[in-house]
Amino acid sequence: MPTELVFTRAEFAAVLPSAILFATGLLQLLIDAAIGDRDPDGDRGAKTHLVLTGVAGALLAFAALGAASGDISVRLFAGAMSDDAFGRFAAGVIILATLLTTLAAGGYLAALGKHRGEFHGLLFFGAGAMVLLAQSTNLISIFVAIETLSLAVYILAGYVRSWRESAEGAFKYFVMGAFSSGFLLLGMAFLYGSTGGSIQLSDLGDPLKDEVLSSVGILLVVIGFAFKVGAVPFHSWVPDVYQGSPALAAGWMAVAVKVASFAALLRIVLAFGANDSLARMLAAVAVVTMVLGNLAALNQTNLKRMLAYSGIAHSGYLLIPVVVILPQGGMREASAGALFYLAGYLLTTIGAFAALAALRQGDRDCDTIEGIKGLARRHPLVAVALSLSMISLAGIPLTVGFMGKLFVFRDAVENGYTYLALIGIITSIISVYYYLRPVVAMYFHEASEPAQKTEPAWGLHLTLTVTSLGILLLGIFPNRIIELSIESVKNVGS
Amino acid sequence: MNSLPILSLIILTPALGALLLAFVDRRNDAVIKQGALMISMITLLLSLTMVIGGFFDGNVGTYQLEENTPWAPALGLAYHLGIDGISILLVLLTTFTMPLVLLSTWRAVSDRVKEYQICLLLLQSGMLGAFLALDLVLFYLFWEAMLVPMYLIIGIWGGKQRIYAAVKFFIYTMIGSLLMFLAILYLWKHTGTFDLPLVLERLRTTHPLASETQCWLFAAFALSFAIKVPLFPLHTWLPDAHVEAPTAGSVVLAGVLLKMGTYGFIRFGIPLFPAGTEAFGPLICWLAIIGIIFGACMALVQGDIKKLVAYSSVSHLGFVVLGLFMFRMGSGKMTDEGVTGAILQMVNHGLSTGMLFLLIGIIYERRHTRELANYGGLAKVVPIYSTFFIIATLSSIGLPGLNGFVGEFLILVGTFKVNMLYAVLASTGVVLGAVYMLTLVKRFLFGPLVHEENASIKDVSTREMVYLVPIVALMVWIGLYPKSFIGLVEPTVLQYLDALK
Amino acid sequence: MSPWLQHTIFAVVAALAVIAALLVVTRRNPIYSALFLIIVFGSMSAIFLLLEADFLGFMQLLVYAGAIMVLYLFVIMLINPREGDLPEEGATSDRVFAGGTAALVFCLLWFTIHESKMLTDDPVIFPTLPSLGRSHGSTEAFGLELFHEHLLVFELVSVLILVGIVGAVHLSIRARKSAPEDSVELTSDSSPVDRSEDRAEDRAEDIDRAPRGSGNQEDVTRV
Amino acid sequence: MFSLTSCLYLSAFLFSVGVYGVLARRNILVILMSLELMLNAVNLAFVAFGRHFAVVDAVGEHRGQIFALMVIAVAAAEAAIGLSILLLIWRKWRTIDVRDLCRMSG
Amino acid sequence: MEANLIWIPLLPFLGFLLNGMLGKRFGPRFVSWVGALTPIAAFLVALKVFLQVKETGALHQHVFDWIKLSGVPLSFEPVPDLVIHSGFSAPFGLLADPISVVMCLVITGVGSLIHLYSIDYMRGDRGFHRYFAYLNLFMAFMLILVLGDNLLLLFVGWEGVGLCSYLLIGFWFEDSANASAGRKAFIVNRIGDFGMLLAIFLCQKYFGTIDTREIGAKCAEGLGADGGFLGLNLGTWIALLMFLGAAGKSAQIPLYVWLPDAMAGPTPVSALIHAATMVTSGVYLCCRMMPVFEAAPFALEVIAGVGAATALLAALIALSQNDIKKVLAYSTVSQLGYMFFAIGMGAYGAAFFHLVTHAFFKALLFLGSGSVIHAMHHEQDMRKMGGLRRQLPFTHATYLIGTLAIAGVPLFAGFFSKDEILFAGYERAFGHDPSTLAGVFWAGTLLTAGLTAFYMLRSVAMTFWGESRVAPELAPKVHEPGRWIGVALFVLAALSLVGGFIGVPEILGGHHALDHFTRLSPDHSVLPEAQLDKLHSMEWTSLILSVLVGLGGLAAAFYLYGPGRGLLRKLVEENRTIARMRQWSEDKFYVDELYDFFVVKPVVLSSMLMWMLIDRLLIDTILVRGSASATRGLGNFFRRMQSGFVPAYLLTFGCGALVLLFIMLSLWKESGS
Repeated sequence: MPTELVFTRAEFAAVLPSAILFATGLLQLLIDAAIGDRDPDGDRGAKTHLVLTGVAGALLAFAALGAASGDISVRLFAGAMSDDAFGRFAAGVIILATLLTTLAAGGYLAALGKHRGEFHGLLFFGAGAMVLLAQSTNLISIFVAIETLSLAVYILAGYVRSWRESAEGAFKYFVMGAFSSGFLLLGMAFLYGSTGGSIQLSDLGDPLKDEVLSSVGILLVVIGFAFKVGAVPFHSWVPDVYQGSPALAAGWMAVAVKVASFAALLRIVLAFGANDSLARMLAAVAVVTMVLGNLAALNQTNLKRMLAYSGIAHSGYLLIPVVVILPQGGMREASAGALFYLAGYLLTTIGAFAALAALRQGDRDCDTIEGIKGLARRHPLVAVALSLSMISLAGIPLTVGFMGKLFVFRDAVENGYTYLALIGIITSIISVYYYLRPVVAMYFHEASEPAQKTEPAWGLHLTLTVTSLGILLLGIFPNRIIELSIESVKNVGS
Repeated sequence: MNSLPILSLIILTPALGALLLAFVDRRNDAVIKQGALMISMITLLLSLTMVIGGFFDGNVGTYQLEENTPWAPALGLAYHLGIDGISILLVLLTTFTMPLVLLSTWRAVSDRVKEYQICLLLLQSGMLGAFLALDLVLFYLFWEAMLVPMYLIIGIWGGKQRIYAAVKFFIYTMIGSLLMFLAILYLWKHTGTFDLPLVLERLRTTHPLASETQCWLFAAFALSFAIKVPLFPLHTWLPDAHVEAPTAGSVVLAGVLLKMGTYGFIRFGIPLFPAGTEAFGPLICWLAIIGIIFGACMALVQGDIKKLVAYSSVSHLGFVVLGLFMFRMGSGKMTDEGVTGAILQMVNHGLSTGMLFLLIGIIYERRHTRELANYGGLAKVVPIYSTFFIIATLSSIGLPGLNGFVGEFLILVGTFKVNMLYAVLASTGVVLGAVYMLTLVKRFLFGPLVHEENASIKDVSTREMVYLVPIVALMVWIGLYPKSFIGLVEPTVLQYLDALK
Repeated sequence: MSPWLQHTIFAVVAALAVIAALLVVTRRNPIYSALFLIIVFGSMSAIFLLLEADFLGFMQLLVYAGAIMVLYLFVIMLINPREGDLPEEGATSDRVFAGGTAALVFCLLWFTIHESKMLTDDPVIFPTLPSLGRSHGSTEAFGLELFHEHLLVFELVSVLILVGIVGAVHLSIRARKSAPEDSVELTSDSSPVDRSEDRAEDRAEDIDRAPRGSGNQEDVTRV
Repeated sequence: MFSLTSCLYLSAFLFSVGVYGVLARRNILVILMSLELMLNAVNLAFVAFGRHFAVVDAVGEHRGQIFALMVIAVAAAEAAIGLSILLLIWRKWRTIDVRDLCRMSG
Repeated sequence: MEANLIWIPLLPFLGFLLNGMLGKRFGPRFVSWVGALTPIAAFLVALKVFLQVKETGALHQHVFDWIKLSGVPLSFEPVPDLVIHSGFSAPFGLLADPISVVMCLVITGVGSLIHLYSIDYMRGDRGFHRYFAYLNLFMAFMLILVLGDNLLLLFVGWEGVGLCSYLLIGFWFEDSANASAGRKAFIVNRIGDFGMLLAIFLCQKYFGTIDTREIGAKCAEGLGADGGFLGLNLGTWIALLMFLGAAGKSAQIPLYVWLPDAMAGPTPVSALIHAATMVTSGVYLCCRMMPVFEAAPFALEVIAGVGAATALLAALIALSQNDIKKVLAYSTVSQLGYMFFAIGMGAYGAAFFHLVTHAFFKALLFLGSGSVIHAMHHEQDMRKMGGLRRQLPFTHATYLIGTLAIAGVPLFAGFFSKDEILFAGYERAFGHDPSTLAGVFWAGTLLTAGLTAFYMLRSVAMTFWGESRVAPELAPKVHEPGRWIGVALFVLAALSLVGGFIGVPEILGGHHALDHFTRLSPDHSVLPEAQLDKLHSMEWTSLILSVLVGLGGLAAAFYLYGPGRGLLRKLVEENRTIARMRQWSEDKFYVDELYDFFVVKPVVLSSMLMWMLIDRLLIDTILVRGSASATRGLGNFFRRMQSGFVPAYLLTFGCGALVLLFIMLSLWKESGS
């Protein structure tokens, strides 16, 4: 064992994006602490410097991500992480989500009267942890990364202390999150035991492993991740947390946590190798998740809650590729479907939540169907953005949501999981109903009472524009991203 | 010449035009209206150029003017367009209908004009795309994409129950189309391609499908198309959608959108799954026949003019569907009357029902009611209007010399050759059609002028004449000299049937 | 240490841990629970020591018993729940159900461990460690491995702690000059002026809900 | 008696007790403590496994212990956050009954 | 032979276009010129064609391919198959053979007169141009009907005339009853067309052609005898279905009900369409498709029965109608029944002959009644007329001529044709192959002859003779109508007088010019002498019988309704039984009511019921909305599961994990060990 620390260039490159994110977060905290209170506009101002720092940091991180693209290095930091296209793809999505959220956050938080460095700081700490999670290849770093991002997310969920829902949601999230961490950790312990003392993902597939420990261990780990992505029956926290969180935090959570978790889950599952029983079980979970998520969303009047259930449903769709790659002879390339789906999901979900954020009334989120009635007249741009998001979530063509579903369902059918695709499709039909409801409210109804007209800040505008254009562009010209996603799953480090 | 991507141009012109209109100031109503009209006229000219200018060769039975570029090769998608005798008439119908529809909206819609025109143009792109796509996913994409503008048109500019109708329309259609989507994916699994000609070829040669699988897939496709047609008993969205939609919506819906279903059958359902067709054919034919009679009976007792016409659509489309399935005479022999007639009848129905809806729109604009009971005796007040109305009616009930007859007759001849019982039952629809349409005319136009308000209704204006006269001219043309249309269709149909053998 | 001694110590400590753990989850008063939890953690660290994890054992004692549990006790003292503030525990059926679930979880885990091939040929005692330069479990050996093999995680943990700090500060800080919301929080019930309808609603809900925990009513509304 | 298996049994038992505490108790404080119990129970498994494998793997002989250490750190941070949320709730609701947190449902 | 026939229908069509588009602008003068001159021009063309045909035989013109499908898929091996034919061709081809050219002459001739008549009759009407446009259009379609060389083109005319009839019946659409009558006419005709269409389909399917000549040829070859279904052979089916179409158009039982109602239209329309031309197209169809019917003896029996029954029933109803036009309408139905009876008896020539003469005298009668109605300012009730002979002497004279012609008084036009029909029935009933059924039919028609004479004279008597019952304020205004009306009446009266001479039978020294020209009847001259003699003697018997019956009918009417014969009438009126029968007859034997009760109401009610129960309730409410609410209910169920309580959430989590763990372990146990 060498006594001095060796720090290779590859390791540096690999860790750079998350390092930049962490540093940005820290910087924002410091800046805010140093000059935040002296800001002439105080809380009411947009605190542009926070936003700008965030944007700069995210862009830098993105650049760092892009700079290293091409070379793949595995087993960095003694196997703690690997720098591969798979991780970079997920990291890219996460950073993009963070960027858009930051961009939108300025005006939104200022309007809520809650604009502080903590929001941005936690956002970036969480994002850094997520990026690391997506790149992690051993159980310890996965665990710690998960916990780090979870903590950040718990706090963001309870960010607005003056809302009771916020505290309640944060608490629920925390308790259940810690509970699930217990299971995840137990699973990791079993995996550790089953492999004969290795925590490296690449050893999970060891043919000499202890079967029962390994099976139970992987199941417990999967349960931990199922909780994170909100799969039934580990979903109970999702609606309450989304409803309680400030809209932007909810959107970021929905996307970034899902991306990071699915990336890690896919990495684990790919490393673990074929397991028919797990595939069957996950298939069942996926079915239940799709059905319950969509059905429960049907009668929601609270938009955030509706989006939460929709998020559950989408986790169900996202589980399909995981199921597809699991059995003996499963198609490993199917995981590309999940990646692409997530990229699309990023745009749609951030778009939807940002639209809600743009519509806040006073210091509350505007999150009821009632509140967006007649919106098409008040805020045409926001209405268009929200509609596009809804249409994309519903999976209607010319939006990225359709392409994602096409990709995922196609792989499912191709690998003999027609029934999963069938259920996915049937539930999609159901989902159309509730995704249309906001559109109906915005376009077909007139406002029930003259709501105060608030002009969304430029950051929100920009975010909405980006997401809307992105939804359409990726819906029409998805090839580049799809190729990228396929490319990135060819060689997944573990 | 061949390098000119004329099909893409036809599809994209309205969409790009809509994009252009989006940047026009919304206060500039006139510019928007005229701009939209111009765009649709350009599309019409393009499509006419395609036929007259020698791009399209009517004597060839295969796909023409094909454009095939990879679009998302990673997903197996290609931008594959092509046109043949089956789609040419429908494309022409679409491009022909649109300027008239746009013209008809000039006065009818005053709220959010810009969005309205944009929706209509986008709708047109969607419809054209669906008719021209030769890639299964591309077709699906257009098929779904046109749902959204139509949904908005019904939902925003519709009548009192518009939301219910719009949502019903959307969800009904989605139910079918998503199952079709699944079937498309299954085809991908089986043949490894989404490209229609390739799929057809592989199914025929290297990758034959088991007949049970075919039945399932056909059922999935057929459900989607049957909803769109709509076939009994999946039709209940149609009266609601028609009644609530604004005039332009109804016209497009009746004129073009319903044909998507029948077009789907002929382009995809039947050729892809011959065994499925064999198995489900009788069921679909029976449903079509029930639809013919049931729709007519329903139309008989409606008090709302639009609803009446909507139910008449159910009846008429029943003929079309019936015709599409009537090509196999047993002992390996084919007959093409049914299919050719059905294709022609799609156009005919588009013209006659479209015109009826336009006319209803005209009167609705003036009186703001669609209740039949509020009218009567109009022939005296608005003679020109009444003349147009009667012509449309006659076309709809299939009076020889007008367009409706040719298609209906060919369908029935074809049907009769294949199955006499079907033909006999379907022919009763001819009688019933006269019953309800003439009852409509009688209660609407004839009789004493009961309601004072009706006495001051103005007759059709010049603008309205401008969009009604071309339809009548086309009706007479098809009725008297259908050869120019059948000539475009038949070679393809023969080729098509040959392939089905 | 001789094997029988190890056996004995383990048996005693394990029994202690089991009993204390059961007491933790059954005591009504959280202070007792906390104290018993300290006992559990203590026994744990004893087992760690038995398992030759010296450093970890002490860390366990320091961090858990010393830091975390002190934090718990501190919070308990801070909020100082009176007898009436303590929530009514769930009905017996609830507890039976929860107990059943927990028991089943244990059964399944037990089954897993029992069925494991690796563990069936488990020697009664742990294998003897080869004597190396450093002793296993020592701080030095531990530290070397930590910094060589798990550097990244170690760094990440620092972020984790930072997040924890920021979060704890953000959530529990009472008020800032420019952030009026928290100050209202504490006084909302007694404040003469209600700042928003929303809060009035909240309070109304509290009162509505109050009868369920009927014994608490007085205490809940008291500030 | 003192073997890997018995350590694991103990770990599993403590874990289950923690699960029971989380599921059965209504007092948020006790729930938090039960969660700590669960995490700590798993630590035992890690350390026991680590002890068992220390012979085999000279490079990673402390792996289990390091894992456990990280868990301890995580537990500490979690405790901090959990207790902060508890305080927040206490200030708002004046309750530590988990059932009172049911403003959102459906 | 090819010839330029298209002008015959095209000229009136041009008239239609001119009148329809420009008529309103250019005023009634223009309209009347165009309206009247185009049919006259067509008449002249037709005359020319007639002469040509007479000389050279049938002429044909292929104008263009109307509907044509090549039918045989490109790469198909042509399979010779005698049963089913593929491919379809319906050219726009016109055929001028003897029958059609005679029809053309009748149509254009009578039509021209009626156009002239209309100039006066419709003068001052708001819809003057519309009227002439419709009338011209009618002519065009009628000519297409008769000239069309295939069934489909014939069908075009067939439906086209139906359309014009519909438009003209409802010409004064402000009155709902008129509009209803038009609708009824169209719909009832459609029912007939249903049969017609099926007949066309059968021809297309089994003969592979719809060309009338080819069908005839194939039937003559005996092709119709094979095939078939439901116990009838193919030819019979085609014949019966065609007859259904003919019955619709030509108002035979059970589809006659529209014709009396059709009298709602202007009287010249009734004359042209509902007496002279359109309604006879059924008969024309039968004549044209003679080979088909010849091959279907059963169908002929049906036709004969229906024809005789219709003749009798309509005559009975006509006995007691008080509306002058209704009398004529039922009379038309009755006479058409005659013609079908003739066809059923195989006497196509006779039917066709009667068609022509009937066109003359019935048009005359209608125009005469129109003249009266015009003079009476649209009063049609004969009870409010009487004694008009004094004011309208010319009309009276012509009307009387028409009456005598229809009554079959010797030497008038109707005499020859009706006699020939009766003789055909007589010959079938009692000739070389006696048949009881034919006897019954024949008796019915003979009775009808008497009744016809009776009710026609009754109408003359009620209208023109006796006391004036004209409303006093109207009486001074009654006067002979205008010039063109007079011309038309005069010409038609002349034709009714002498028209019969185109078909004088051999026994009266004639040589049956029409029959020779049209070749619709078997040539009797080839028969052996003895048989011919027997035939001739039978013809005499029949002739005398029919004349006697006709005169009897006239006499009876004269005694009942003639001037100063009130006593007898009173006697008849006071007899209960007779009065009840009269009432039945006056109420048209309640056929309309029966139809209403058994056909119309059930259709409407069941539609209503289906709409309510199947469409609204079953499909829309139970299935569509039901499934939607079921889904939403399920959604609500899942929502309620989300109780908001953390313990419940945790329990869900725990149980979920438990279940998965359990499944995992059991799967492992199952597979591994």
